[in-house]
Amino acid sequence: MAAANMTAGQDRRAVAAGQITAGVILLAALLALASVGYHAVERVRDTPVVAFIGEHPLLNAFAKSFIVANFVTLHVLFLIWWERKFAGWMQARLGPKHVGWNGLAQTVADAVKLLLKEDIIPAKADGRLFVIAPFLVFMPTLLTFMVLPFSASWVGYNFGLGALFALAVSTNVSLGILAAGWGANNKYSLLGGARACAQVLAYEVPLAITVLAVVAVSGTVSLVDIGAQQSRWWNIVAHAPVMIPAFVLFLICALAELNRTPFDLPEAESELVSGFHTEYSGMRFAFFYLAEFANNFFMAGLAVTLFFGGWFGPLLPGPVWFTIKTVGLVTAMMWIRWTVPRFRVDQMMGFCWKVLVPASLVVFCASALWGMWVQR
Amino acid sequence: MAGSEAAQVRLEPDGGMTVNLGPQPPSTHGVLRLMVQLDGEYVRSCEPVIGYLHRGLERMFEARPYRQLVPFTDRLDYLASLNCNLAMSQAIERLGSVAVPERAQYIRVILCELNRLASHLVFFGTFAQDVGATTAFLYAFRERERILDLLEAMTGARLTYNWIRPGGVPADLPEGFAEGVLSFVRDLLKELPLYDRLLTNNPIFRMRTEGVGVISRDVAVAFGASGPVARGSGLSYDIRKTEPYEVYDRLDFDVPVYDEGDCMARYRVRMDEMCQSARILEQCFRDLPEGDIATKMPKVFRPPAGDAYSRTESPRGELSVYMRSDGSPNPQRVHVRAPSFVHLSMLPCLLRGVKLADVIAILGSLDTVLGEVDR
Amino acid sequence: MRRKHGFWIGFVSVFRGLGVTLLNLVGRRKVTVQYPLERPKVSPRYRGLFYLPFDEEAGRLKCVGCTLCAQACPTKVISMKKLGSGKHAGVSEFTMDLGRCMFCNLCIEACPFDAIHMGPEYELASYNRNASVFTIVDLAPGGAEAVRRNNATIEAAIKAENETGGSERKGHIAEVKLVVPPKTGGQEA
Amino acid sequence: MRAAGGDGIEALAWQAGPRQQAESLRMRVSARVLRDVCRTLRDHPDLRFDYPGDLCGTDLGSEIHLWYRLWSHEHGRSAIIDVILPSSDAVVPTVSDIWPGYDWHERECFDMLGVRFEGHPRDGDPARMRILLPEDWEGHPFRKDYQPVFSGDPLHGPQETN
Repeated sequence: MAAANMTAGQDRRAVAAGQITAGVILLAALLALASVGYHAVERVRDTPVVAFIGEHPLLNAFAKSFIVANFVTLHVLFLIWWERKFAGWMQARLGPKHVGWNGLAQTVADAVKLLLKEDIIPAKADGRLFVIAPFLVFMPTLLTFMVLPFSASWVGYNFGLGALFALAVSTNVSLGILAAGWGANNKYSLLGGARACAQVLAYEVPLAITVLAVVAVSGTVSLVDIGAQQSRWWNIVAHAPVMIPAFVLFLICALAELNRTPFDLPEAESELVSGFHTEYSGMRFAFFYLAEFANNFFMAGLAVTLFFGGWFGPLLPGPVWFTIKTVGLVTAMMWIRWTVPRFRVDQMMGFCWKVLVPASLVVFCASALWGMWVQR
Repeated sequence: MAGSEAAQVRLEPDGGMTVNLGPQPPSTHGVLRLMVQLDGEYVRSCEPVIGYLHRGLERMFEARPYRQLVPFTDRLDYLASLNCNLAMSQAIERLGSVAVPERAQYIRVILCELNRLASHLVFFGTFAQDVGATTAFLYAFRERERILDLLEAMTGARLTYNWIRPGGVPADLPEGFAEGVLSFVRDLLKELPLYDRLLTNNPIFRMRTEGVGVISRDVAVAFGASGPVARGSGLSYDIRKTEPYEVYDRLDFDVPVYDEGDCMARYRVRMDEMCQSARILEQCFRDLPEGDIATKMPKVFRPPAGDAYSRTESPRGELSVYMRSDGSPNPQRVHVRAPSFVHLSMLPCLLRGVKLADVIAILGSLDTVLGEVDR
Repeated sequence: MRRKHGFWIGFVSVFRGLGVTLLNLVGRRKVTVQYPLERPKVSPRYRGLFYLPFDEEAGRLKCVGCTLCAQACPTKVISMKKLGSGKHAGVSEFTMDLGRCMFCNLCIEACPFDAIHMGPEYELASYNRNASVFTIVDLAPGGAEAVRRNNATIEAAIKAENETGGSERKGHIAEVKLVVPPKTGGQEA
Repeated sequence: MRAAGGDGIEALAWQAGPRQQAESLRMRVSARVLRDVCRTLRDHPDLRFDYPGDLCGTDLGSEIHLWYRLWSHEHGRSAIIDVILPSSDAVVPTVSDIWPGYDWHERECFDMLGVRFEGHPRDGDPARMRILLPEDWEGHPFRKDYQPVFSGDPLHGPQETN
């Protein structure tokens, strides 16, 4: 039996090696394709049709929204697969395996399944709130992507107050979650919704202060400008003494904003079944899922813009670098998610108000002084 | 805005809310239902409702001859069915004054300790799951899988083993079993520090478990807590030591005791017990004598009228079987004292005033198995 | 008493925990068995689906229909029809209602002729309860053909004995239904 | 010990346990003095049976036999109390206030055998006293004369599920 296991192990190792090689080749091909695609798009930009669309205000807005919405939806398909695969590997499992290459199309299959499912609205639910809640969650997420700079020119709307806009809009997610928790008329949902609301609002404070710390160092609120400043040195390297603590705080707050472990109290599976989306199924549930992962990408993207040099990197074009860094940061968040246990609600709030808020204030003051010193 | 057209979540006049945790939530480890009165996140009171798994096993025992009782005990504590087999077999043996060959006793101890390891690994995994750490669960089950493979090689089954019988064990160790167990034990001892690193030392895990669900020594005694729950409350009470059965009096092992009485203490007791079980296994294989593996039992076993009591230390605590005979081939009464049953009865007084999240952590730390609660 | 942990120890231990998951991510073999594609190898003692060994030399099933297994069964799973008696006893029907079976091995240990075994077959789920009733045709390794040979051999042997032997052992092809599972459950009474 | 129970104690003996186990105290007491005996057993410094081990009721036909087992952590020995009750009027004072651990054991005993535990917090409210069986269950199934009512064959009930 042991011998059989060993050969099976060797076989498996060979298969795994093959898979890894295939994965690396595929990734390289993907990157090459992305670079080629980038240059193609850059060229297309100059064609008269695109130029016309770019100048027409309505068409411009429409085209950008179209691109952003599609990007958000499609990249989530990849992220969900990646999360499941990553978690699987981490847990001595294989993860999705059957639909497509290494289960790459699994999420598509799941999405199709969810979309085809019956749309169930509980009889005693508050119908209107229940129906609208998933979109209330999803909308702010979409909006935030409008200001996320994939490169200096690849940004939906180069808004002078980009960082503040992103923070302001993303907080509105809690409104949707509260609507879902209340509208479902379920006790678990209600508790989940209440927890989510308290949590998102509380962690918004240190999050905003940490972002302000970066602003203090950079001297600008525009995300594009913050990114552009890091062409030589990433913020986290150039201003390491203040930016490393700021990043740690930002990461913690981002995890809390995203309701991910260790802050997944709103959907704490063991206590609240699945919290605010207990009663949701089918398409509406898919929207929550979509929003969660899109938010995840956005938060990571924000961190990349603020701390990790935005779109700057050697060889590959800007948007590709930005995506790589962001996915890497998302992966780090997944890594944390699958390792640590969950906070309790009072500890979570206490941690925010007693530790994070003072710490972020200190970091902010330090950053302001550091910024003055650097500029002098 | 809301509530105009639909009845909203019913609150009590003073703002309280009754939540029914169970009988099929993801976290109550079986079909346990907790009626929890909540005040916001705080628990006002809690009433466990059990019986969803009640099969009338004790009555079924009365309708069957002694030799057929043991398979049913697999269904008591299904995470450690060999320990239940042992309790039942011992009761029958004491009733009929049957002596068990020494080799059989060693094999029994080996099987029971392996099963204890498996059970504690399940505890580790599910407890981690209860406090929100997902990955530890799969690591624990990966190790447990190896125990199940070993036990499958020994008994042919993976969960309901039925391999400890009145009189001994039905078959000897298979080839390569000792090496398999010892190599597993070595690997497990290497793995346990990793578990500590992953979970025990994690500050969030410590915040969630330290000082939560404190059972004082007096309360533990008064409620009759046993096993890791009692030992987590500073009570050095292990039936393997106080009333040794089989060959436990010849084995050298420690009884881990922690004084704090909280979830962390119970967790640590179980983690330490895994090391002790590993020690016991190593000693058993070192000392394993040659000889018979079973005393021949008569086809129709008629013990003299009277009663017998067997107490064993199952992974959950004191699992004991009371058996009463009236001289006929079937027992007159069989009663199983299930540790989980006793521990669950502490729940209402443990849960008063804690937070909802702690309910799950405390319940997880008691490590109840509903199969033996409901019987 | 327990040491109160400091901030830095806690901070560092989070990273140590992350290290454990990283170790498992890159350094450990994945243990998943892709079940319907890969099949787990069960141990030789595995207690799966029952079978009634066929004695090729004698051309019949080993089972002599003594009902010891049925008597040993705690849940009254087994019922059988005996075929013949004495030296040439066998079974013509042997039915197991595995919906009630606990796979406890007691019947196998009770058998003095080694005539009932448990095999490595473990996929026993079915869509309705009738499908968990296994007849002699399902349990004999050769299926209907084995049962036919079994019956023919025993009947021939009894016939031959009746012709040569005395009159007191005549007409033993009577089929006796020996153990019938009680209609209502058998769980309570 | 005798003083506590008076003439309620019908038998009292030290028994050697099986094998090398510590000796145990076995006594037969009448229901009347059970509480006094129990209190003495728990509080007397030489006895100190502080751990409620087990409670098992047996229906012997015309009588119901209750069997309490206690353990002393301090002295490391056990005590067994037998109480015999008439089947028709099975009432015994509760000991759940002496050892809280007996709360659920008594509920189970009531549930299965119909023994009333006088003074139990839920005494007199059969629906709340029930523990394993549903609140509206009729009868006590561990009585030997209990006739199960089959609502249908559990194993051969509805067959076609698809």
